[in-house]
Amino acid sequence: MHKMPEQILLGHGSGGRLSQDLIKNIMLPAFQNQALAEMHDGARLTINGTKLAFTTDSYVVKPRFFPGGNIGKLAVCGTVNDLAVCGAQPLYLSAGFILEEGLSMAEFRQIVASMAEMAAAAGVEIVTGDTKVVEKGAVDGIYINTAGVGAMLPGVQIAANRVKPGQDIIVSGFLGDHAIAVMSERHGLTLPAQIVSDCAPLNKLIQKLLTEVPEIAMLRDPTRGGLATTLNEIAVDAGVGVMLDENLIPVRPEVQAVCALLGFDSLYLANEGKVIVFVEKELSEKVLTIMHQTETAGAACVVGTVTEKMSGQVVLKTKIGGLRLLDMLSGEQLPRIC
Amino acid sequence: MHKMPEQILLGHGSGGRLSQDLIKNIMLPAFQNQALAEMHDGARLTINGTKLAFTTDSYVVKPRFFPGGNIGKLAVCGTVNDLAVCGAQPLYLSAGFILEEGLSMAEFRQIVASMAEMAAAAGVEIVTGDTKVVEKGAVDGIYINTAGVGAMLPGVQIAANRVKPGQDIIVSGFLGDHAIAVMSERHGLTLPAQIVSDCAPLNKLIQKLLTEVPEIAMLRDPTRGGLATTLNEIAVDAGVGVMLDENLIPVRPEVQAVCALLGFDSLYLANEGKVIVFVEKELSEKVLTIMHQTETAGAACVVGTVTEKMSGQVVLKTKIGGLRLLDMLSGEQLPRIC
Amino acid sequence: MCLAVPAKIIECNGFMATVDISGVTRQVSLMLLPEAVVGDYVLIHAGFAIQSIDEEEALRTLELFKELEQYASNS
Amino acid sequence: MCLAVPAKIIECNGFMATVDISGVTRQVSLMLLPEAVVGDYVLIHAGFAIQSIDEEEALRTLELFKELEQYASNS
Amino acid sequence: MRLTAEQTAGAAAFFTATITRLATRPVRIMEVCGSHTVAIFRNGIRQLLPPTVELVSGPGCPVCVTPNEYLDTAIAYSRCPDTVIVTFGDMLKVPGSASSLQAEKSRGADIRIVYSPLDSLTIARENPDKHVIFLAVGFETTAPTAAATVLEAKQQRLKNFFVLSAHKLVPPALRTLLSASETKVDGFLLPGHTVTISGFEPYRFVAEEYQVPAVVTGFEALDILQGVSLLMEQIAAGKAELLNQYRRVAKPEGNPAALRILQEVYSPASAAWRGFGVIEGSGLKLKPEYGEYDAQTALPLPEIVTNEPVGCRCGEVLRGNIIPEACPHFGRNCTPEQPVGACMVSVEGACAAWYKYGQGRWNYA
Amino acid sequence: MRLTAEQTAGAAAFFTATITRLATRPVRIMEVCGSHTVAIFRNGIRQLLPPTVELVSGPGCPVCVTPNEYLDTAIAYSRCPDTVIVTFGDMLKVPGSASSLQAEKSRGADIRIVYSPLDSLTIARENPDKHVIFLAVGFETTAPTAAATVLEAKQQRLKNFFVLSAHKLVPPALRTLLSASETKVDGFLLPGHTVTISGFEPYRFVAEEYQVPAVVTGFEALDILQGVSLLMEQIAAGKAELLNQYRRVAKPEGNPAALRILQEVYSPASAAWRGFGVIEGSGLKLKPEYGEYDAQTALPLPEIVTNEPVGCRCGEVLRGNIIPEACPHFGRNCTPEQPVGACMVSVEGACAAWYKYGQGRWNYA
Ligand code: SF4
Ligand code: SF4
Ligand SMILES: [Mg+2]
Ligand SMILES: [Mg+2]
Ligand SMILES: [Mg+2]
Ligand SMILES: [Mg+2]
Ligand SMILES: [Mg+2]
Ligand SMILES: [Mg+2]
Ligand SMILES: [Mg+2]
Ligand SMILES: [Mg+2]
Ligand SMILES: [Mg+2]
Ligand SMILES: [Mg+2]
Repeated sequence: MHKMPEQILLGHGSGGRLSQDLIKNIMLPAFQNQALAEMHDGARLTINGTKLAFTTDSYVVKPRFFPGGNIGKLAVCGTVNDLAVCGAQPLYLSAGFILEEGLSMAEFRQIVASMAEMAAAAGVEIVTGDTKVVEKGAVDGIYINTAGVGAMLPGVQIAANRVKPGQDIIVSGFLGDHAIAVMSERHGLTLPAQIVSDCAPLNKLIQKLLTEVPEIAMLRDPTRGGLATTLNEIAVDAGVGVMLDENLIPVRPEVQAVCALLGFDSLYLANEGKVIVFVEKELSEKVLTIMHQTETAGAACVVGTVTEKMSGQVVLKTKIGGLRLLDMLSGEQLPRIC
Repeated sequence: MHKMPEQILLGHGSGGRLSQDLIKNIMLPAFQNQALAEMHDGARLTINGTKLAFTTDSYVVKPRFFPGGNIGKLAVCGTVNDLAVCGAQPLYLSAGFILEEGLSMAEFRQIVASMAEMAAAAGVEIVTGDTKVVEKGAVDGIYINTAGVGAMLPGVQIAANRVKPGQDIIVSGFLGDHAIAVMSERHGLTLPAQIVSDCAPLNKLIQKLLTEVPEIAMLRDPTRGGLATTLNEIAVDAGVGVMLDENLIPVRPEVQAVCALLGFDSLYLANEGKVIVFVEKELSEKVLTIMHQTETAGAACVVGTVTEKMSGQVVLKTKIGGLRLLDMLSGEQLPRIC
Repeated sequence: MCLAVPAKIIECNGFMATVDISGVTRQVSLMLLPEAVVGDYVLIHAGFAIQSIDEEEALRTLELFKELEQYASNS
Repeated sequence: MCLAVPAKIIECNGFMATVDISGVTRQVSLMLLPEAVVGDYVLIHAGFAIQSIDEEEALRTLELFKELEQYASNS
Repeated sequence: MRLTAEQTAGAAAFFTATITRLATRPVRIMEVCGSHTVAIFRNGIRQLLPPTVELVSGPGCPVCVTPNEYLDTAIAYSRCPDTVIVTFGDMLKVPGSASSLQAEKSRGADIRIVYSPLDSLTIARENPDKHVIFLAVGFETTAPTAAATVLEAKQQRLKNFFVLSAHKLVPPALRTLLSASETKVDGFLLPGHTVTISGFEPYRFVAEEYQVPAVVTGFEALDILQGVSLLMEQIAAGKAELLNQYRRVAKPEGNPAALRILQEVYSPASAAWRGFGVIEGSGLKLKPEYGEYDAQTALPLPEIVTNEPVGCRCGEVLRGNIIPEACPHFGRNCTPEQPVGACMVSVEGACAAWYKYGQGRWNYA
Repeated sequence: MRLTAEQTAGAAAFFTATITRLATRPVRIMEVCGSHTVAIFRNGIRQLLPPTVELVSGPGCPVCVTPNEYLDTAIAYSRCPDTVIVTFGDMLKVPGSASSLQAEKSRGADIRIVYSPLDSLTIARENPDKHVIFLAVGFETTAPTAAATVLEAKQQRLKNFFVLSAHKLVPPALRTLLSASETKVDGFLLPGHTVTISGFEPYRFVAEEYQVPAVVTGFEALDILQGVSLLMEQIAAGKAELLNQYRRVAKPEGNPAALRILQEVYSPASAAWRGFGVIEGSGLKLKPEYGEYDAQTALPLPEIVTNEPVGCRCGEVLRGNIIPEACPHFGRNCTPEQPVGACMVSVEGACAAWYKYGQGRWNYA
């Protein structure tokens, strides 16, 4: 393992390799415990016989209002989804606000209203909270943390070690919409009205999937770091290889266009309303049928399979039939001209 | 109810009346649910028959290292204590970090180490986390959110409506040490070495109290807004009056000195390792005996009683025998010369 | 060494133009391609149109590639 | 209208002094009280020593108040 | 060496008994100083006095008597680019005509709160490219600290430090008060800390010219009770003298060194007081030799439009003519969270103290 | 109107078959351009080619060939007060002698990432009190955009916009490469986008003087396969011509308007290339008439100390003499997270592309 830098870099929050370094070199050794070491989207716990999932995320998105949502919507959906991909029914959320002195009250109300709306949509309650206000300049407008508690669905066992060669890998729809919706304005790009963040609660979809297809081996929401990073994590944790087919990966032409302009790779773009499902080949159709009946996963498709070879690695079969490694994200993606 | 300002003010995070306004005018109507409406230090929930407490707080303390602790120590103790005063045994914590690009890795390690140390001291596990890194200037160094889940102690019922006239009010030790330790340096004041933040996990003390004196009616940790604000909240929630005796309230002379210099009122200063207990007069001695056996509550004492009169208000009997209202904090306290 | 993408000019306004790239629009400068007009396909680099795209040639290349479908094997 | 607190000078350094207020120390300016010396009790306002405290008078007031303990009733 | 709880209670009981014994007819005693107002409330002194002894607040809260024009000017400076406003915490929340420093700060103005005016020099040194303007507000006690800071700035050759001065002198306001026909005050608790600087001389006219007893008083609960007691004794005896309860600190000659520095930097001027209008000789302006430190001389602003809050009765409150409760806004649309007038904002403001400590909101019966 | 998956696969299979058929002896083909390097890796083209066809990267990553001295200068500017550095994202992480722009930014330097040089003018207008310095790095394709930005700054009369120029021209580097005895290249994929500006003329010497076949090539996977195929055909036939695969964009005359603007603002100069040393006529410097926009003229810095990383073999990589894997640091103490040389940082750097896309780390067998 290479030596850690002496300062925190933006890349340490990118969800890619530097984030992993921070977790593996600092968090895990300090906090050592079984639940954390699993490094899932949330911790699975048992309290007095009741099986729970528990997760947290902080939301620092900029701009805080973007096509298709705002930071409040994101804060509820993100945590709901992390619980859902643990195999839990999300039930209760906490909300911790850090507000910058001078934030417009109207904006704050709007953000809170989005949170309430999404909580209702997801069927969860925001039951406890905290608000801190810091001096002008000590935070950029508003940051929100949500933590969530859910009840593990009975009979469900989402775990990396259940990922096995031969399984199909399904993504629930077009990739990169969220990242592009959030960043385009910053770079002077105007998206057509229909391209908006995919931010949405996935728990009802996932609960349906897990109820009807309890054999599902693994779920994950490809947020920061995108599909590529998420699959790399799973490949390592499961000790398997992943083979993706570029022709199958759903990316909208508009998203491709922004990537071409700024030199980004769509497979590393964050999603906020997508889920990746690992399931035995024979059950793929069943999963897809359920997904296609919903609005959020209408474009779901198989994008690849689990392999025995290339353990811990993700390989992409390209449009021209070539093969290449699809590595974890290293540092954030920056707009570039070469 | 007066009209809300159009912008977020520092006072909205002070824990005083503006904080209450924000909760009552924005949060409660938006998120409406029973657990939140109780406005306790945490939500009490039942999942599949298991009774839980769930709470969150964000920590934005500045400076992040202060005599007696740092932001990481605070982030663990604060949430542990909020669970404990709900009548729960704290079990699991989440940790959400928002880091400023450029934060020293050594500092971050030290903060994480303090969190681990306090978690061990409190007997809780930090089981899930999240790290975001924002651009230089978008946050002031490091902010931490912790959320916590605990198991309700059986047979315990901490609730404002159990506060009754005639009960004693006990505080577990000297007030204001934390606030003074944190702010003194900012104003060029040097404290003697023994004056440090009281930041400490109280869950073991509280569990002992609740086990041995399950009749305890109410607990609360007087953090932001201090003793005065906390008692006002309880007086309103319980529909009782509170009568305090200034001669009984334990405040160190050094803390009084800083208050005199800067024009602060020690009864509004934040504490991070103190608990307020409401208990029938006959049981006060028992509570105090347990407290005096511990290090964190060696200076515990009765400071007042619950009254039937002056419902919703807190009255202070002064050293010269006068009486005056002890109101909620309105806005933050600022150093003043008059 | 120079990322550049094809785009269609959908509006001109002096030396600035709005271009469309698969539905995404952006303002670009025409300073380096002053003769470009609405409807032209141009190559965009660093916020400038740097060359016009010859549609006929583009089509010719595409047609050539298409004809090669017959060579597709299950590689 | 002018918060001021008594303090004891524990160190002088030109026009600056370190004062002690119940164990808390701070740097204050002696510009307004140049004749003050270590050991003096002084009144502090806005970072300046603004007056020396007459210890004898202070004691006299205290003694007077003490004598009145007999009037304490359970008010 | 402090008093025990019993000793304190004993002394308080003694003074209260004395006052009650002497309160044979209704008297109005004005505590001139805002710190006295707060100390009276914080110690619950009103509850201990007989109903015939009325304590009324006077013009001794520097924040309260500072008119909107000053605040509007400070706000206008805070909106200038590359400008740092340095202030005591007291001024932050006070409303001007249309804004407050707090609101400007929340919109991004660089406003820093300090404990000492000397801290502004540190800020000026650390921000050589910015104009650093210290809001110099306060009475005799505070004005010398600002004057000393100007001298120190000169010594350090700072070119980016300025003072926006609204310092005021208490005695001219007392004279204005005493010469007004509606004023009814039977005795004054004089502000111990201004006297600490000025000495007794400027206050003698109260007793000698207007025949109203006056006691220079300290700020502990017992000091105040003793001060009131000394006033009651004079009133009962039909005397009008200037007495000193605060002997340990207040000296007849005041602080000559401080007065010298004050006179080096400032000269007397007429000044506008909220509730009083312009009072001649009641203000302090920087002498021409120090004009380069005078924000209004060195950094002239375009004229500002200023107006006083509608319906606010701060003026009458400050003159001791009404109690805060008599203002129709009090506790209704005027609260510390949403103040109408300055008196509801300043910690030492009479309206704020009445509200905070429950007067008119609370009755312990 | 795009190709279907089958059409794409068919065309790829056709070109691959052609290349394989013609690959009767080992050949080395240099893709001059970093965008080609990345496209080759991203499309997995190496896996499709027969082992006898070796693709080597050339000096066509502007970030990689920019020597440390330039970065150290940019870093020195970023440390000046009231200075904003404006850069493409490409430059941010590149290590200089002792720091990087990213590290400076994390310590508080004001460094902004833009997509277009024109964005620096907006920043300059919005920050009139600051020096706004654009890091002008790039080849023929990019240099005219910087030149146009300087003209626009002049038009807007901006006095606080500056350019730190390290623009370079590709053909002189190719000439240096071709004249070196150790260079072994059987054909060149020429950079389609520089040719788009410069036209063919500057590249003719490759085929005509040095008798090495060259194909101006586009950046889609099929463009590249066709380009390689066109080279293989020439090599098999013993020909050395300059061909154009990228007809839809690359025109013999280039872009005359862009060249005019380039020549208005810049004149040719010698320039230092990482791995090549100083190459005469390979750089562009602002003409004296535009000296006021030249950071180094208008804002002179004290001399800086600069040194190249020890043990890094970027130079040899950039000259196509070694593959990244041959560097002992590759993948060991040189990774994208902890790069030793620029070639591991730039997205288009050969070492970065090899590493990211698994070459030498991964074997699909
Ligand atoms: S209560 Fe408010 S409006 Fe009335 S006098 Fe006081 S400050 Fe003015
Ligand atoms: S692997 Fe690293 S050290 Fe080696 S040549 Fe490439 S950049 Fe330089
Ligand atoms: Mg999470
Ligand atoms: Mg998440
Ligand atoms: Mg809280
Ligand atoms: Mg900000
Ligand atoms: Mg997730
Ligand atoms: Mg809490
Ligand atoms: Mg708390
Ligand atoms: Mg997370
Ligand atoms: Mg900061
Ligand atoms: Mg609490």
